[in-house]
Amino acid sequence: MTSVETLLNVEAIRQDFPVLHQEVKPGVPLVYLDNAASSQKPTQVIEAVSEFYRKHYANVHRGIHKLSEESTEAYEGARAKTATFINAASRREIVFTRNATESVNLVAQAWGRANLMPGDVIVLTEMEHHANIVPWQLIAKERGAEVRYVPVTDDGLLDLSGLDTLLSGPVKMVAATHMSNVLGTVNALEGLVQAAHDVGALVFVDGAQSVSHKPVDVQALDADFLAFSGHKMCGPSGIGVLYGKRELLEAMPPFLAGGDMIKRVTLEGAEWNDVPWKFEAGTPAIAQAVGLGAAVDYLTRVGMDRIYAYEQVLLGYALERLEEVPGGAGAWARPVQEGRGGGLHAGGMHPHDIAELLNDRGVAVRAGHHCAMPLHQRFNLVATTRASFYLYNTREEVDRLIEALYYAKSVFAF
Amino acid sequence: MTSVETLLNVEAIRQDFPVLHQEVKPGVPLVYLDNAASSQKPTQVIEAVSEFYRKHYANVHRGIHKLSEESTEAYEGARAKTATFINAASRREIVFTRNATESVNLVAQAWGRANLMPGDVIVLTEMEHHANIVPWQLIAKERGAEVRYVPVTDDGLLDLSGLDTLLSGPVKMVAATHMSNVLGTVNALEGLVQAAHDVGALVFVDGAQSVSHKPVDVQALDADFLAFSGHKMCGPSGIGVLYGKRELLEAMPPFLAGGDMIKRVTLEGAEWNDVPWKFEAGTPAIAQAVGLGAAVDYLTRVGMDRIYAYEQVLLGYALERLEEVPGGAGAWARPVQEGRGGGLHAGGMHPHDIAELLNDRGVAVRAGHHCAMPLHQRFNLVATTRASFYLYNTREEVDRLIEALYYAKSVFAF
Amino acid sequence: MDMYRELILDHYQNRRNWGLVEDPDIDYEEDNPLCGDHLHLTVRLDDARRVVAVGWEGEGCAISQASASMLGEAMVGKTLDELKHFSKDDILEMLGIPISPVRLKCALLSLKILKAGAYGLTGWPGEEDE
Amino acid sequence: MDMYRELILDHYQNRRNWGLVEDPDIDYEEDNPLCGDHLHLTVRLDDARRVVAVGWEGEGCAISQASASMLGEAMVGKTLDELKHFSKDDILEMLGIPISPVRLKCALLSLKILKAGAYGLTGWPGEEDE
Ligand SMILES: Cc1ncc(COP(=O)(O)O)c(C=O)c1O
Ligand SMILES: Cc1ncc(COP(=O)(O)O)c(C=O)c1O
Repeated sequence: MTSVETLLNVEAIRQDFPVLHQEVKPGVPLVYLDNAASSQKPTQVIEAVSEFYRKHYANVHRGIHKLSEESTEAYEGARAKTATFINAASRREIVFTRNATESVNLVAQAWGRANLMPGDVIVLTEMEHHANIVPWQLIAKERGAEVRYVPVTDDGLLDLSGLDTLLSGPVKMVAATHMSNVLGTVNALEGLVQAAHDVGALVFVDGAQSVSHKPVDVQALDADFLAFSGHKMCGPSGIGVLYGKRELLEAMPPFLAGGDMIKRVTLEGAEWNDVPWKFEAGTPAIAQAVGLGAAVDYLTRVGMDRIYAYEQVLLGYALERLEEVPGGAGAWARPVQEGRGGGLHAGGMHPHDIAELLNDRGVAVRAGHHCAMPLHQRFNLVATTRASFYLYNTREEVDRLIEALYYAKSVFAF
Repeated sequence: MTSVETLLNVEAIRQDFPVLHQEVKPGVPLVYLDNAASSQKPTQVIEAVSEFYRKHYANVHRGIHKLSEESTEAYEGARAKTATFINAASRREIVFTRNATESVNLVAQAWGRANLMPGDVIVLTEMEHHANIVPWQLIAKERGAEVRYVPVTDDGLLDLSGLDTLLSGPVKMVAATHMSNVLGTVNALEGLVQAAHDVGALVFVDGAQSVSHKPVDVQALDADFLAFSGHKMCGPSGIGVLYGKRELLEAMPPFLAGGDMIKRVTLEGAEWNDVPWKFEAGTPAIAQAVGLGAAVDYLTRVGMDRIYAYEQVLLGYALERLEEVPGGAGAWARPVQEGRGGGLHAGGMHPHDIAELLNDRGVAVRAGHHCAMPLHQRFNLVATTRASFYLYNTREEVDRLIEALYYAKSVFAF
Repeated sequence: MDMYRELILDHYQNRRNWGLVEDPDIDYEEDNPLCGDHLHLTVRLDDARRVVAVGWEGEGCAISQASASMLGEAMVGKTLDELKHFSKDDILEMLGIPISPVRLKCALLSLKILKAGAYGLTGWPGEEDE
Repeated sequence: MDMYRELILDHYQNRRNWGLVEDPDIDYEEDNPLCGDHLHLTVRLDDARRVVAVGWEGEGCAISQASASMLGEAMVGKTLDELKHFSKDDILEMLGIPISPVRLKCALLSLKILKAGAYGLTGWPGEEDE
């Protein structure tokens, strides 16, 4: 096994994250393994936001005074950093939203209302997060379109064997996750993107998990849209991103209306601003964009390729150790064979009880359906317990997880 | 004139706002008079957000571990504080959005799509911000409804003389601002609310300016909906509020879809969560809600009634001093006769030039149409220069504004 | 271990009144989709509208199952009117451990089903503070 | 005062080439709704496609008006092809003061109108960095 320490200086990284250094109760230090739900924030990000409020804050755009100019520069600078981070062709292709969820809704509604006709088809996958299902279901219902799902294999991979059938007929949009927040599966989307484009469909990629864990290049991927959230990638809550190819964004009608997204308003109607501002109505999440820019700087400095490699090693170690723990009513882990990402699951006892007992030992995991009910139904489960890792987690923390699982088993050993 | 110092301890308040203590260039201290665009943040708010990230942050709801429980408590606690601040009957009537603009869009779209029929009428006023115009224009167009406008008098007040005619026919919604961001007019909306309710219309109040400057009681006002933004009331950017009467929110279909706003999702469809969560799709602006809670605490401690009284005195002083300044091509100020709020305007030279020259002297004001083009058209103006005050501004700063205006006049004195 | 004191584990392991009663006067089932908890409650009353038999089946976490088991025991012998007065606090007292807001829904599912089944009441008991 | 050096104020006060030319070869007007700036530019060319007369009218802030006045002066005697090569940097150099991003639109309005009128080009010159 690779020495993980050569990949990342995790001890130094941990020093950047104040929240990690606490005890959940006296003598029981925190082990934070709920990263797929949201990541923690380094001091560099927390301070970037505070400093911005302490020195430069004002409303952006149009303001002819020092603070407003500084704020505008910081806000638009964060847009440029974000564009570079995912290798967008231009910063004009980056729309700031609240979260990945809003990014999906923006496209589903603005693009969908203008483009979907009765009988048209939207193709999703069975492993999507609700954020990449429900907005499409709603617009499909409104427009009389049909929703189809790429099935998931028993191994937790996309089953592309029936792709020809799925893509037959008037398919207009294929929306798929880049990395499952439940299985950890990383979907190599290139084939799907090509097939979708071949039949004239657009491709919407849910990058909420992938962008935080691995290098993502939208141009190489040839995604038409990509959605992700700042809070899962060391950034503040309250900021998300929609990447869209410029000509597609330009052709779309606006989503929310109000100040800053217009060129002109009369009592009769309005003219829209250029992209991306056309999609940013009202005062945006200014300080949060600045914080996201700081998160992008942070992750870039560490290196996304190193983060991904490190997490793979850590995950390998966790899966290995989990095999030691005798299963309860099921296996502790559902390892995914290929392209696995940063999560794992424990079966057996009720996930709520496992999570509660792990918390008793300081280990923070998530129990539930992880906003992926259809995927759980696919595996005949209602809930799972998920431990998910990030750049600041260590092998010692994996050991703490394993110990805590033994403890949980002992409590329920009747 | 009342001694303003007895109303507020402004020097102490100023110490809470780090951004104010800076020079825009050597020897030229900042005078921040762009408060109607966005307010500055006290250390109490900046630190509440940072502390939250440093000690308690995790994703909210459903998490069975210490941090998630603490975050949920903080997030839902901020909702309760916000409810108390505007005297809502229940915290379930508070929906967190990004900003006031999103709050308007939420109701225009979710309520509008479900309730507006061709021929129905929406009544707005000529003094609305674009945020309270364009969303209604769009939904009116989509649903075939008609938009009417309450005119504005030469004095900058709502002209309610033709109200009977305006409210005749199938009027379903009356949307009006509580305080104009251009004129400073405070609209005593009670009569309009009563008249609207009498004809069976709902009332949407734009509180983006009023909630930050004066005590607002939604139950006394009997508003059906009220929108406002955290960033204008000492809170973080990226958080806004929609207040709605509970039965109205419950009857409305959802707006954005995704995680957290559902009870159940299958491949075929979804069931919605209870209000207000039904309207909060995806990971919310957690830390920003916590920051808004801290802002509410801050403003409550100072006292909204005192803030309003103080600003009235300050504005009176400013208007008095402005009369001294010989007008350029017009008057420096357009004082509003009654119920005036916190803004004033300078005419004469081009507003951009005024703003630039004032900035040269450290004075930050805003020049432009302030997202209220129809109102400017009403007065045959394209742009105005706006100085707007908040609890931390002083008489000395008014003096600095006046000096800077004399300086601007001198530059253009040909 | 303090989260799961003996009594709860005992009720979870040996659920009292397990299995549905025949000819029930109250028969109601519901689930909490968020957790996947499911509960089916049946109650038979005598002529004085007093509970003579409680039977239930369900699945879910230790908290939801133990609370159903404890509530079922407590119901026997009570009048319909007395049933109405079972409160959130009664359940929390029976469980005897601190319940976090997230798990309140687990703890109160049985009470919710009792109220809905017996009185057609909807909404979570104590939902305002959930 | 550094923001408005003598030259800009001079051009603002005495706009060169004010008034439209007759029988123009280029005739284009546009406004910037955000600022309310408005500009109408007319140009007459000789047989060699060289500018013999420039005339313009407009309203707006000192920056937009001075830049139009300066650009107008600079256009006279240039060939159509040379006009095409006027750049954002040329304008900024003529103005000779630092222009903040917000006011770039004011400074470049005249150039935008020249490009749109002469070549049908749209979009702001240098809009990527606005
Ligand atoms: C009266 C009024 N309404 C609405 C808004 C929109 O607020 P926001 O940009 O925060 O959505 C503003 C602020 O510019 C305002 O002044
Ligand atoms: C795969 C995936 N998609 C979408 C989302 C939604 O992200 P957010 O809640 O930040 O909008 C998540 C996060 O929960 C996710 O894991």
